[in-house]
Amino acid sequence: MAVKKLSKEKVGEALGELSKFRLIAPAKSDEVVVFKQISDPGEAFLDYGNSTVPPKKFAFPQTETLFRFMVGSPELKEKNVEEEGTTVIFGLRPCDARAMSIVDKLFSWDFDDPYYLKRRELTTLVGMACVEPPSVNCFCTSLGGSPFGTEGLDMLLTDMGDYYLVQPLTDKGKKLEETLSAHLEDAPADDEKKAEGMAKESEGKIRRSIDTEGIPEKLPTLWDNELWKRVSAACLGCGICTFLCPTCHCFDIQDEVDEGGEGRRCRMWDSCMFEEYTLHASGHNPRPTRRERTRNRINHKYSYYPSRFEVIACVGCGRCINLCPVNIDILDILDQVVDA
Amino acid sequence: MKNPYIPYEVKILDTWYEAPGDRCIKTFKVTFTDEKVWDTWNHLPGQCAMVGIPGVGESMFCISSSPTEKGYLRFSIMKAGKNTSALHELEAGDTFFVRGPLGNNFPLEEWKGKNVVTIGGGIGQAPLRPVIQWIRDNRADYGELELIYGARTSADHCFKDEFKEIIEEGECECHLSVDVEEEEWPHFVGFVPQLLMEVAPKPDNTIAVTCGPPIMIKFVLQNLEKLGFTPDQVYTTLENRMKCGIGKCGRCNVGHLYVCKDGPVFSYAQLKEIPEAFA
Amino acid sequence: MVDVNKLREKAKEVVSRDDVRLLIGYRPGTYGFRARPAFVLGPDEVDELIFTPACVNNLASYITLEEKLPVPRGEEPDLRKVAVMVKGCDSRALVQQMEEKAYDRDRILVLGIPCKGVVDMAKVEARFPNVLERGEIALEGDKFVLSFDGTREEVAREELVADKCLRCRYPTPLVYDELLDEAVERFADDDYSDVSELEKRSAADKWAYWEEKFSRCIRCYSCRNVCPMCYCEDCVLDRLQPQWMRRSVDISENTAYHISRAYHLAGRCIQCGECQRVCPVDIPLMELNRKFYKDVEELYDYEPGTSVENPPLLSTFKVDDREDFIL
Amino acid sequence: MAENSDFEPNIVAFLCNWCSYAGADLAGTSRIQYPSNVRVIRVMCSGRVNPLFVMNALQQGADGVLISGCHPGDCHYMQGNYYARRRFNLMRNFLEYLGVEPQRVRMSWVSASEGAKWKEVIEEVVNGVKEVGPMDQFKRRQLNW
Repeated sequence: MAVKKLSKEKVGEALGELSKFRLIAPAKSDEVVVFKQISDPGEAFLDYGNSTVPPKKFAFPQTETLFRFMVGSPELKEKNVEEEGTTVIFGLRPCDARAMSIVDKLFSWDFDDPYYLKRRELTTLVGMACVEPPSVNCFCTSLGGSPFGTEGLDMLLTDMGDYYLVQPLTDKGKKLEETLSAHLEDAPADDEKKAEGMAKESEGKIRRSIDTEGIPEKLPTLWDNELWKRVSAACLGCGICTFLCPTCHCFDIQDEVDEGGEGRRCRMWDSCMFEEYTLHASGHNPRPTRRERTRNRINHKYSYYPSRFEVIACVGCGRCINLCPVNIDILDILDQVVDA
Repeated sequence: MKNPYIPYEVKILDTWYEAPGDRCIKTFKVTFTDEKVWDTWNHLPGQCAMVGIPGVGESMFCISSSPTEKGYLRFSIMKAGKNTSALHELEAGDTFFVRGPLGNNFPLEEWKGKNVVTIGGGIGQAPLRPVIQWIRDNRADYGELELIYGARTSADHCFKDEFKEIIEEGECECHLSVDVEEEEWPHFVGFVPQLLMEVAPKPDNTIAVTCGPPIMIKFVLQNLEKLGFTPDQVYTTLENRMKCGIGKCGRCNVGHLYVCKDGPVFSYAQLKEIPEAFA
Repeated sequence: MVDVNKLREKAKEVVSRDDVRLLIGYRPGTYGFRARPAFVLGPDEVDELIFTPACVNNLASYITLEEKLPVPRGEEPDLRKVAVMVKGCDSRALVQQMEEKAYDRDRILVLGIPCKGVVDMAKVEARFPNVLERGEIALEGDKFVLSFDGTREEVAREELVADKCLRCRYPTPLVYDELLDEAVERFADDDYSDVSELEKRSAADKWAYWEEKFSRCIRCYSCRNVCPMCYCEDCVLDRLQPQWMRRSVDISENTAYHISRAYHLAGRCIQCGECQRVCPVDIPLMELNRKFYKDVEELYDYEPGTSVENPPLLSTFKVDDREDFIL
Repeated sequence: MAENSDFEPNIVAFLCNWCSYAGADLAGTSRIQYPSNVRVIRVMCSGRVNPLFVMNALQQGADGVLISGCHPGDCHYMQGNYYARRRFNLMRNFLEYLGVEPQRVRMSWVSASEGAKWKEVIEEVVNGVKEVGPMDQFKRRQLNW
């Protein structure tokens, strides 16, 4: 079967076709690019760098009900994720898709997380290759990713100018290609080759890097190193680096009860940079300062996670560097780890 | 597979206070409202459960009864925060919710034929109680059992009646202490690590299990080393703030280990490698 | 512009003093035009200190941010001064903190930097994207001069300057032990035109405007944490008993959060603009703070962070305060 | 917002113990009829009313909020109502700035002897809220899930 293309003129039609599913695409809220559910294809904004908030929230929502209850009643009504229906996340970046495949390991480790896994099963990821690295702080190539990376994706689109090259990568992707078949045309024969060349070129444009070799083993040996005090001194303890990280997956569980006793137990993103994150009811806090919290963040990503799941929990999207209010730079920290 | 976030309802059969004060300790003896849950419920000494009330929250507690005690579970809970305060309001006949069993257990199979000494402080006796009970109920499988336990005052001692019973029956050595001198106290006065040195259990073919406040554990571990215990002969349990209890939510880690999933039971040999374990 | 050599010399002198524990200043960032806070503990560390229009952070926040850990038995608490570099706007945070008796004046040593405006880093990065190697920004006359990758660009000041600087009433610090440069005369004023314009809209319009903004909020609390005036040890947002603010993120809770945050700054916000600068989803938080700022000035003739002697606005009253709105 | 004649608003009123609560009580014992849309929460002083209370009431389904205290100079605690006045004025302006109609958040002075004034105040508040309709800006909405 010939490789297909989606002409830019037909993107609207194609998105219209896909809106029979829960369709998630990048869109603008004022000047901020966010992934959101769209009903009108015109809302989609595909000519973007990367979104501020990663699309992980459509697999792992910032706030999610686990079950509902009436206070005092023994009956617990479990959330049925199936009701959310088939979801297509359209136009996400390869790093964010790869991040989901990394987080999958955690949610399917030992205990299966039924909410996350069901949602992932129902979701098809349509990636948009980075013809240009979206940010000066991209470093995906250092972590095994690529601007044209396919890990975690079901389909990859590549911007070829007037049209997108459409490459299905999995069964889900092939199914989606069939769904879209009326809007696709045959792509020029040498396009796949051309795309490979573009990938190389884009990789060459990635300017930041870190050699991760040996870091997971080295980090635990630097436990009491004075570098942690130094790199965390400016930290404000906010949640930017973790909430905007596509691989950060920590959550809190809280109960919320409304007037009349109707309540829900829900989970919401939590951040290891918050003071209350590890605070015991006794008042004791095993990570009392920003030093311990920063150390834990780096260790979790670059040492604990790989020691359990054989992959570093960072995809090099650069969000934490771009958006840190005080320019705490994970690559700067890792450089210091390497030098220590 | 069952959704691991959905708890079971339990009914309180009986409840009583172990220790008084602002941070009083209350024991709950409960059974599942749905008797059928017992068919699938298997826990071992050392394992934990998330205990809570929908609308208030959940927190992790060790199951302080041994599986050899049939027909009920026990939890001994100190009043500290929002959830524990709400639990303390409950009386016999009331219900709450339990999710588990979670975490690992004391390797009691491996300990067969060995002597066991437990060293507890305050509410730290709660995870040791199922170990003691298990050994008492499988007496022939184990060697000597020796108990060391202390709390601030005699009123703060948990499981007073059971200690009394053990002492009266004389089935094992039992050493008690209080931190400060009080009238008519027949036992040791001083901190648990001191009592441990006083008792000086022999390390040969012996497992030491300790649980209590972090500062006590720290000195107990040092003293056990002085007594000649090797790190793999010493076990303890850790605790941390937990939310999911199944190794997802991320907060309870000490180093690369999740207390909720890889713990709460750790050998000192494991923990020695992890500086965060005693933070 | 502050002479960097003079700044480093002064810093060296300050951190060498026996009664100074730490100096908080600025150093070059890790990429592009960024600058970042520097924490200088000894005289050998002063050589990286800078001050340029890229030094946007309000360092006053760090005085109250540092965790107070229990002092180990047998040790004395370290009561030495913290030295801090402040621009005009930042200095008002110090004034307001001291007005609220957050700490005593002798706990800090203030190095004042008269300032003619800092850049809005977002504008700089939009104009010169993809600058990775360290670039420099200087203000020369009414132009910012940007040098990077061997090139030199001049841009009119208005194009890159932070919005707050265009309304700056206090370019020279209001509190200092030493001024590192000559005082700068007031060059701008605030007419609150942005606030007035929004005030004029209909209720439905206003809500539509804010709903869009608040619905983006991810509640990372960076606006709270960066704020020099948000230094409560126990924040109402983190409390569980009673839990005024739910952790779940939806339009209702987000609005409640933003009302609380802004209201807690009523009569306290000193217009440093840090909250809006750090917001990753570009919520115009200053438009909220400035509404209070404007009202406070108009109704109570009070300007936060201008005099240590003033009692905090909401802990005082006048018998003849306005009450035409009361039934 | 369309005027809705069937709309019966929920008003939460925070009344100070010493004046307004007694005033409302007097209205009752004097058999003065006033709209039954008000749910009263007694506080010791209008100065006790944290702006969070107002916000929380609006979140939990109140269509309007009234804070009522002693007349200036009559505060049982000497100054509580003066502080409340400042706080409330800023709160009210701010909510209006966000798009919450000013009719929804009101403040009044009602003394222990002003049963008749209490009725007037309530009528004014209820009519004001009726004019602007149900509060739907940031009321907690239970999402489907």
